[in-house]
Parts: sequence; C-alpha cells; structure tokens
Amino acid sequence: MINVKHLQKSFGNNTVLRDISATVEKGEVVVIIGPSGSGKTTFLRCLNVLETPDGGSIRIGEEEVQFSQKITKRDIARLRTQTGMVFQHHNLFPHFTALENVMEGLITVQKQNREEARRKAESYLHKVGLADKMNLYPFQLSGGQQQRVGIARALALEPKVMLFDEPTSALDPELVQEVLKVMRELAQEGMTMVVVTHEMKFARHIASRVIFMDGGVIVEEGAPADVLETPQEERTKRFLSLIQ
Amino acid sequence: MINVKHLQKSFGNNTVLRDISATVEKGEVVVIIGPSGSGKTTFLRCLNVLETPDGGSIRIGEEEVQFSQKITKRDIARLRTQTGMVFQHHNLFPHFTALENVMEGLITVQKQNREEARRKAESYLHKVGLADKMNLYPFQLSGGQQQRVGIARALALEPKVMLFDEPTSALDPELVQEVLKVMRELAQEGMTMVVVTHEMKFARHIASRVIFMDGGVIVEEGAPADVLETPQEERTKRFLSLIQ
Amino acid sequence: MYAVSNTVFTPEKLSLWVEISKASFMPMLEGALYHTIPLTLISFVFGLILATGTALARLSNSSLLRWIARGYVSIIRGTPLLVQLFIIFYGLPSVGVTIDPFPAAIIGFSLSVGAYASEIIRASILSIPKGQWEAAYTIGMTYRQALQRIILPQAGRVSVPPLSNTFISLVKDTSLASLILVTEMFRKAQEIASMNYEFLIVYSLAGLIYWIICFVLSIVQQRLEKRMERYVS
Amino acid sequence: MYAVSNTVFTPEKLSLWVEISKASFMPMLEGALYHTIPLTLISFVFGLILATGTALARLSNSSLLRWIARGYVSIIRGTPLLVQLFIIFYGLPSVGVTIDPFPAAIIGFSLSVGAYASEIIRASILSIPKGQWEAAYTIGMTYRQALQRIILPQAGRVSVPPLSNTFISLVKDTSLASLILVTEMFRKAQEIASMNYEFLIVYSLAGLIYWIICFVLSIVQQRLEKRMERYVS
Amino acid sequence: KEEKKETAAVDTLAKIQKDGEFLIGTEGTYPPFTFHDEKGKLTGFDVEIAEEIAKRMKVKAVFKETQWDAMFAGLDAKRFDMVANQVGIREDRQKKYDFSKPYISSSAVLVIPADKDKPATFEEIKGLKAAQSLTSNYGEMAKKNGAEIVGVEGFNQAVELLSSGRVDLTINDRLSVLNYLQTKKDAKIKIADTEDNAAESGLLFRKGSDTLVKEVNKHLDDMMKDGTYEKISTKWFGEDVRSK
Ligand SMILES: Nc1ncnc2c1ncn2[C@@H]1O[C@H](COP(=O)(O)OP(=O)(O)OP(=O)(O)O)[C@@H](O)[C@H]1O
Ligand SMILES: Nc1ncnc2c1ncn2[C@@H]1O[C@H](COP(=O)(O)OP(=O)(O)OP(=O)(O)O)[C@@H](O)[C@H]1O
Ligand SMILES: [Mg+2]
Ligand SMILES: [Mg+2]
Repeated sequence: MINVKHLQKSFGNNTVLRDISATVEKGEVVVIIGPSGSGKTTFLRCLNVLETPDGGSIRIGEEEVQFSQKITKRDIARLRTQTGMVFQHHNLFPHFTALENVMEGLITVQKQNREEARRKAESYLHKVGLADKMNLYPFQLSGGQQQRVGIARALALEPKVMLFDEPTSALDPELVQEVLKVMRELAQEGMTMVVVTHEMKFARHIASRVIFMDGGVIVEEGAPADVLETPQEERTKRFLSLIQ
Repeated sequence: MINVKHLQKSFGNNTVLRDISATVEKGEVVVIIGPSGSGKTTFLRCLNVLETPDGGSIRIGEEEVQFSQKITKRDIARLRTQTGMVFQHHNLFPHFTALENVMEGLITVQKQNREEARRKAESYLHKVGLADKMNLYPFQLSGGQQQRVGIARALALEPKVMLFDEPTSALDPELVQEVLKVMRELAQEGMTMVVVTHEMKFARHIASRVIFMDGGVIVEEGAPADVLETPQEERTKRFLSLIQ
Repeated sequence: MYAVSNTVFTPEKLSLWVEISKASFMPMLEGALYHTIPLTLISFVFGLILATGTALARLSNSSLLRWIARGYVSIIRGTPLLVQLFIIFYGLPSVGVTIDPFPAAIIGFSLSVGAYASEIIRASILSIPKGQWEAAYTIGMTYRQALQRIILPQAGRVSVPPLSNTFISLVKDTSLASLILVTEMFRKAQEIASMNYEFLIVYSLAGLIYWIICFVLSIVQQRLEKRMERYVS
Repeated sequence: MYAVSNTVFTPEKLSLWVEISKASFMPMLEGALYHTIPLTLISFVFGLILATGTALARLSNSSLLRWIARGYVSIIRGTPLLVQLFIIFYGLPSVGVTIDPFPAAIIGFSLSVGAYASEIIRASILSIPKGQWEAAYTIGMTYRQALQRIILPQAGRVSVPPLSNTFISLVKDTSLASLILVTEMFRKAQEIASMNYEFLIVYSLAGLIYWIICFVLSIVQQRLEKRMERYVS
Repeated sequence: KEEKKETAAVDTLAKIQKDGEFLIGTEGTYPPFTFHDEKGKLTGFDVEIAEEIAKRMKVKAVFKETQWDAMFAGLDAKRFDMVANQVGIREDRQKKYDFSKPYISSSAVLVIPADKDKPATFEEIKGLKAAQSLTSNYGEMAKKNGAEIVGVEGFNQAVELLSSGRVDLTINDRLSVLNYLQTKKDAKIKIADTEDNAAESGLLFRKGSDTLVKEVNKHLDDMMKDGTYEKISTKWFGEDVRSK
C-alpha cells in the first residue's frame, strides 16, 4: 500500500530524514516511536507532501512520485488524495461546525452535492460517536471530541491510508481512551494506518509493526513484542527506559 | 504546614470548589489527581490566591487568611510569600534569560542586591541541573529545561511550600523524567509539596499522600498504595481505570 | 506659555451658537449624506479589494509581485494624501489622463485604503495558524480554495477592529476631496463659515457630525465583531 | 470619464522640474528639520506617555477612569485633527486660555497620538498571556511591579509595528500645524508654490521629502523590531 | 482618440464655444467676491461678473470651486479656462499667466483690534506682527513698512489671530474688511488707516489664451460702458469699484 524508498529531507543544514525506506502493506497498522526531533512528524508530513522531500520516492496505492525530479502540483494532489491526516492539535476549522468541518472536503474538493455530503458526513460523525454534537463549533467540544471530528473529517474523504501524528498527546489523560477506541475500531475494520504515538499500550496491542526512529533514520523495526520488549539496539533500549 | 478549611469557590453559577478541607504537614508530598474540570488547578490557585476563594480559610506556615471577610492586598501578599508555584506551561519571562528569570523576584520583590541575587540564582539553577544554560533565553531551552528554570525561579524565593500544577503534562515523554528527577530530589530534601499530576509512578513512589478530587470535592484521600491500588469509591475506580 | 483673558461664555454667545448650528446643520448633513458617506463607502469597498490583492501579492512567491506591492504600499503610506489627490487630479492631465472629480476621489481614497488595509490584512492572514492551511491542504484543497474557504473568513474576523480604524480615518480624510472639487461635508462647513465668519462654531459643529458618524460606525463595528465571534469561545 | 490630451512631458518641462526642485529643496528641508521633525518627535513622546496612561485607565477597575479614557479616545478619534487644532488655538482664547503656536501644536498632536496609540498599547497589553501576570504575582510582585518589569517590556515589543504606523501618520499630519502658524515643511512648500505657481511640482517634491523621512523611519523601525525580537525564536 | 487630440490643439475660446460651457475656477469662500449665500447658492461680485461675461459670450458659466492652491493647479491642468477670484495683477503672476484688463481696484486698509488704538497709520507698523496671506499683495506692503509677517491662509484666519491678540495688525482689502464688519456685528476689529494707492485685480488665464482674453476684455469694456458693471458693483459695494 505504501512504498517509500530512500526518502531524504533537510531543513537548511539540518538533515532530518536520511535515506528512509519502508513498506506498509494493505491493512497494516504501523506505529512509529522515537525521541523528540527524530523526524517522525517530518516523515508523516512527507507522506502527505506537506513537506516536499529532497530525494527518494513515495508510492501510495497506485500513485507514485519521484522526488529526485521536479514535481508538479498535480503530483502532490495525486498523492494527497490517497491519505487522510490527523494532527496532534486538531486543526479543525473554527468557523465551521463539526458537521461542516466534515462536509467541507466533500463539497469543496470532491464536488459532491450538499445533501449527499451531509448524509456522508453524518454517518462518519456517527461512527466516531458524535451523532449528538454535529452542530456544535469546535470550541464547544472537548479535546477528545475535537480529535474525533478530525478523524471523521479525514475518513469522510475515503483515503487509502490514515496518518496519525500523536493524536492523543495533547489530551487530558481520561480523554485519551475515547480517541484510541475509535482508532482501534478503524484498525479492526482493516484500515491501513501509520501512527506516531507514545501510547505504548496501543502500540503493543494494536500495531502490526513498530518502527523506532532516531536522528532521521529507522533504527529498528519489527513486531511490537520484539521491538518493545526485546529491543536489539542500544538507542531503542535507552529510549524505552526513559518513557516507561 | 497548610491548613485549609471549608474552602469554597464559584465562577458565576459554576461552583468549582465545594467546601474543601485539607491539611498538609511539614515535609509531606501531597499528590492531587482527578478528572479534567474537577477543580485541581483552581484549588492550587486558591492556595496561591491567584483566585480569591468565596469562603473558608487558608493557613500556610504562620500566615492565616479568612475569606469570609473582606481581604486586603496585604493578606494576599502575606499568604503568597509562603508558596512557590510551578505552572503547566512554564510562564517564564521571555524577555529575561534563565538567570534573570530566577534573579527577578530576588531583586524586585525581596530587594536583594544584584550580586547576592546572582549568586543565589546561580546556585538554584545549578541545583536543577542548568548550570550551563544560565544565559540562554527561554525560547532557546527545551520544554524540560524551561520547567526546571521555573522550579528554580520559585525555589530561589525560599517558600515554605511548593505548588506544582501538572508540571510535566506539556512535555515530550522523554523530557518528563528530568523534571520529575528534580522534584524527587526536592521531596527527599524535605520540601513540603502539593503536586497535581497524572504521573502515577511519581504518585506511587514519592507521594506521602494522594488526594482524589472530583466535582469540586475531595472524594478520597490516603496513602498512595491505598488510593491507587485499592480505591474505596466508585468514582475513583472509574477514573483510575480510564487513565491506566 | 498661556495667558488668561477675560472673554468668557455669555448667554448671547450661547444663543448665537444655537442659531448658527440650526442654520448650518442641514446643509452639512446634506454634504455628509450625498458626498462624504458615499465616497467613504465606495472607496472602502474598492480599497479592501485592492488591499486583499496587495496582501496576497506581498505573501506570494513571486518576488516581482512582492516588490510591486511593497513599492505601492511604501509610496502611498509615505506621502500625504493631499499630494496624492493633487497628482491624480492636477498632475495626470499633463500626461493625457483627465479624470472627473468623483471618480478621481474614489481612485485616490481607494489607493490609500488599499495600502493601509493591505498591511492589516497581511498581518491577519499571517496570524491564522499554519495548521489551518495544512488541514485545508490535507483534505485536498488548492491554495485558492484554502484561501477562500478557510483562511480569509478567519482573517476577516481578526481584521475587523484594525480595519475599523482605517475606516474611521477615511471618513475624516474625505474632507480633502474638496481640493478636487467634490463638495463634501467639510467644504460645506467652510462655505458656511466663510459667509458668517463663525469658523469656530461651524467647524466644531462639523467635528460633532464627524463624531456622530464615527460613533455610529463604531457601534456597527461592535455588532459585526460580535457576530463574527460566534464561533470562538 | 477620462480624456487623452496631447500635453506630455517635454524636455523644457523636465528642466523646469529640475530647476524648481533645486530652488525649493533647501527651504523645505529646513522646514522639515526645524519644525516637522521636532514637532513629530516631541508630540510622539508625550503622546506615548499619554497613551500608556490612557490604556491603563481603560484596563483599570475604576469605571470612572474607564469612562474618562473612553470618552477622550472617542472624541479625538471621531473628529478631524484640523478641528481639534482649531479649537485649541482659536477656540480656547475665548474661554481665556491663549497658547503659543508651537506648544499648541504639541498639545494637539500629543492628544491625537495619545488617543490612537492608547488603543494599540491596550491591545498589546491584552495580548500578553495572562500567565505572565500570574507568574509575576506568584513571585510576589505587585501590580505596578508586574506592569513595569514584565508586561510593558513585552507589550512594547508587540506594539512597535502598529505604533510605527501612528508615527508615520503623525509625520504627515504635522502639515496641519501651518494652520496654527507653525512653519513646518508643507507650509514652506505652499510659500514657495505661491511664488512660482508651480503647485504640482512643489507639492510632489514635498511628497518626496515626506516619503524619504518615512522610508528612513521604517528602516529605524525594522532595526528596533529586530533588536526587540532577540528573545523570541 | 484622434478627434480629441485635434480639439485639444484648438484654442481655448473655440473649445468654450464648441462645448457651450465656460469653466471658471473660484474659491467660493471669499465674501463678498465669491461665496455662498444663506441658501447655499454661489454668488458674489466676481461670480456675477463672470456670469455676465459668459452670458455675453452666449455660453454657460460653470463654476468649479476649490482652494487657492488647487485653483492655480486646476488652471494649469486645463480643469478650468479662467479664474475669477480677485487675483491681483502682479508681475510674477504675469510671467506665468495671462490677465484680463483690471476689472476692480480696491484700497488697502490697516486693520487692528477694536480695543487698541495702535498702530494708527501704516508708518507705525514697523516691528509689529502682521498676519498676512501668502497669496496677496498686502504682505509685500506690510513688509515694506517694516512689519514682521505671520503667514496665514486668508483674511478669516488673520481676523481670528487679531481677535485673539496673537498679532497686532493685518493689512487687507478694504472691500472684504467692510463686508466682514457688516456681517459680524460683534467684530473685535476695526479699520485704522486706509491707503488709496489701489491694487488692481484681473481675471486669470492660462498663458496662450490670447483669443479668449481678447474676447473677455471686449465684454468687460462693453459692460463698463453700458452700465451693467456699475449695477453689479453698486449691488455689492454701494459704489463703483472699477479701476481708474
Ligand atoms: N519547518 C521546519 N523548519 C526547520 N526545521 C524543522 C521544521 N520542521 C521540523 N524541523 C526540524 O526537524 C527535526 C525533526 O522534527 P520532527 O518534528 O519531525 O520531529 P518529531 O520526531 O516529530 O519530534 P516530536 O516528537 O517532538 O514531535 C527537528 O530538529 C526540527 O527542529
Ligand atoms: N477563570 C475561570 N472562569 C470561569 N470558569 C473557570 C475558570 N477557571 C476554571 N473554571 C472552571 O472551573 C472548573 C474547574 O477547573 P480547573 O481548571 O480547576 O480543573 P482541573 O481539575 O485543573 O482540570 P484539568 O485537569 O483540565 O486541568 C472547570 O469547569 C472550569 O471550566
Ligand atoms: Mg512530532
Ligand atoms: Mg488543571
């Protein structure tokens, strides 16, 4: 489903991703962990082309883009439709209600008619357990509810892959579960997902694979039990001891 | 050391603290836990008189204030000098270096001379492990370092009690430990501390007592082992199951 | 530095004030309704459009566009409006462009609003968190769609208070239009005062009318702000 | 709406421009150096002090203070500066207060800056996160100490860009001082033009000088901003 | 476009006759020469003279009102064909503009505050402050007699300055001073001395308007001969003010 080859990205002199290659199969849930500044967010943003990589290639679904050559807006758009993104801070549109947030992409981008869009948006909000909050504005929702609207907004566009960047790390502890629950259900339905998170329980129980990144490279990857319980690399061990 | 009686606080119609009474002995480390909105922050802010309670009384050290009668700026000042506060978001002064942040209270409030203040500030920054970052501005420090400057700033004024409001919850997971380490050392030196936190490990191992708040009342309190492992109240159980 | 004289307010003086105010209120109000207010409104609308374009040019990737926008803003803000109107109306004919008074005034004031407001709009666009752009891009929007649907509506809200300052300044600046033959309110005041020689009274009255207009505008602004703030806590 | 005539720039016209510019540049520069610039600087400093006071009054707990501050700001912003100067210079003598031209101009412009800048300073104070006040209070500071040591220094940084707008407007507004007998730069321009009748050329030249002053100011502003921003990433 | 170029090349008189409109610039704020009456209608001596000339040319007089400086700029920019505003015939002006033959002559008067009796004559103004407009001949006179000039916008401002005691005198046009004294019953100024050495004013034209000037001069002559001029003059001043 995803095939990343030799991905490179620098900000000025700061090389953030050094030759990352990775594959995600259809239906896999890949969890990425790693210390702050290791490039996890940058990697996800490259998959979504919010950052343009300096080199390498990304294939998602049927769409492939080579970043060694000049890329066009069209290339970016092609790749972007394949993925849905959920941010650490929800980034909901504050001037739209929950429903309007979900409908926006359907109407403006996919040019669906309003009625159809509304029906679809309602069904996705229902799915994330917010059937009764559809007409509230983001500021009227709790952090967990906002994140769930963000998930519904991404899902409604029916992407092939969902990308999550620390979706629960800005939440109060008791709100974390309601978001993880939605993500768990998605995983069980067979959605392909790439998740950056510090929730070790989620990684252990839901992930099909865990990737540990540090300093812009993939240091170690494998089944959650292997990486999290019996890490091979020194750096992985050190990191895991710090956060547990 | 702290003696709170029948503390009450409402915001408009919203009663946030309903008749809170609590005692903290000298050298005790009290951890407060509870769901979002339960009034933990408001309680700490009342101890520091950042919020003026509507009723009840607070005694810290030798100073006591009755909030049923009219209180003066002098009362507030009296109580405030007894405590040091560390916020969730560090609230360092961005236009001062780390050193200047710590010196500011010594010079402006305690009217110490610059040299003396500098020596003292340096020693407290040393204590929190930032001897080599003293001349950096807050934006040049990591979140964990910023929090530690915040702790040094409060400590330098030599308060009787230190109040912490979720000092690690805005930090990246691997930065949490450096802040908890400083707090642990403080506790071991015998500092009286009131800490709102979701770090269960800290609560379990360092706290002399845990208070569980919900809906503006103290639902349950006791030794960490009791409250965290064998809670008596339904609400405590539900909350603990959510966050663990 | 100052001296105290014995001339103070007398009952006769007061009745003179009342009388003159009565006689000059209507003509001045007429000037306000037929010229000052339309001139202000039309220029403001055109100015805002120009300002939005300029703000986007200043934020664009093309350094040519950025430089044009910067030059325009710098020239307009750096020179007195009086001189600008003078050049548009009395200078352009010598290079073959003759514009009628009212359109010339509209052009002059729109250019002025365009420059001042562009800085405000630029700042408001920049004040919208980058995450809003990114969220818009991730759901597949183009730059244009993101701008129209997500960024400008939010930037609009942010810029209402500072724009209302520009607007209030504009109301008063329109008094310069008399220079290029538009009989706006202050010109009326001058006409009246030159006939009865009561400059102080008539000008004060004009000030009062301006103040009333601005006061009404500030109420409108507050309403607008409140309406636009329904979606923030 | 516009017609094209055949009068275009000719070599003679160009040399006329050059000649007139040469003759009028020095006197105008003199007007700028001796009057426009001192008037601007002094009024701005007084205005800022007044503005800070007004901003604090508007943020104070006393509703009387708040109302006085609001009234002052509303009146000054709602009426043309011309009228204000007129009342100060020609109106006050009739109630026994006669003020000399230069001090009267300083008073008028300071009041104006005070009102406009107070809104900016108020907004910047409000823009400083509440946590800064609280942090200051928790280390035992009084309101006054928190304001002086923590809030105003940060608010100052925030308000540099909008204040520089006020400043640039002030530079140009000082041209109104000629009304109350201060021979500032624009007055010089009028004097020169009234001798050679080349109003367009002379005024354009005045515009150029204003633009140069504003340009220099904007460079100073950028420096200042950069210096004050050393402590933010 | 071609056609317009042609018409522009044609002289001003022909253009006026072709359009049937005579564009006349005037201040409209200078009683009794050009001002607005109680009903708001533009009227005055200069206005009526100009209207009469237009009538005799069988074209419509269209007045364009603006300030002194814009009046000259407007004539240069061909916004108007003529200025009727008591423009004194002076050598420096003749260098740049054409004048009609003088259509009015007026004496200069020395105006002082009503409650003073100095200066009583033109000879006594030496060293005193005189409020003089930049654009009039009277400033020259004041200077010649040794007064210190305070530059003002016009007669009205001069009067304000006199009334508030900021200057000692103004030398001005007798007719406008008389009008002021007549209009403003509580005037605080008076005429102290009169200089019969009269100044002459003419209608002002762009250089090169020879045919138009000739035409206007012809009508002026006719008016003065057939009594129309005297009628207008008497209406406004109660006397004949023609240039002798
Ligand atoms: N837009 C940018 N410009 C410059 N540097 C950037 C930018 N975005 C990220 N970086 C740098 O790239 C590096 C990796 O950042 P990234 O956000 O990918 O890390 P991360 O693993 O997501 O960390 P965290 O756990 O804190 O979110 C950091 O050093 C960061 O400073
Ligand atoms: N300044 C205020 N004005 C009005 N309501 C307030 C204010 N501060 C707090 N509240 C309300 O008081 C209640 C308790 O808030 P408080 O911040 O004390 O909770 P908390 O236990 O600290 O929650 P959290 O874990 O989210 O920090 C909430 O309902 C909150 O909305
Ligand atoms: Mg990240
Ligand atoms: Mg809290």
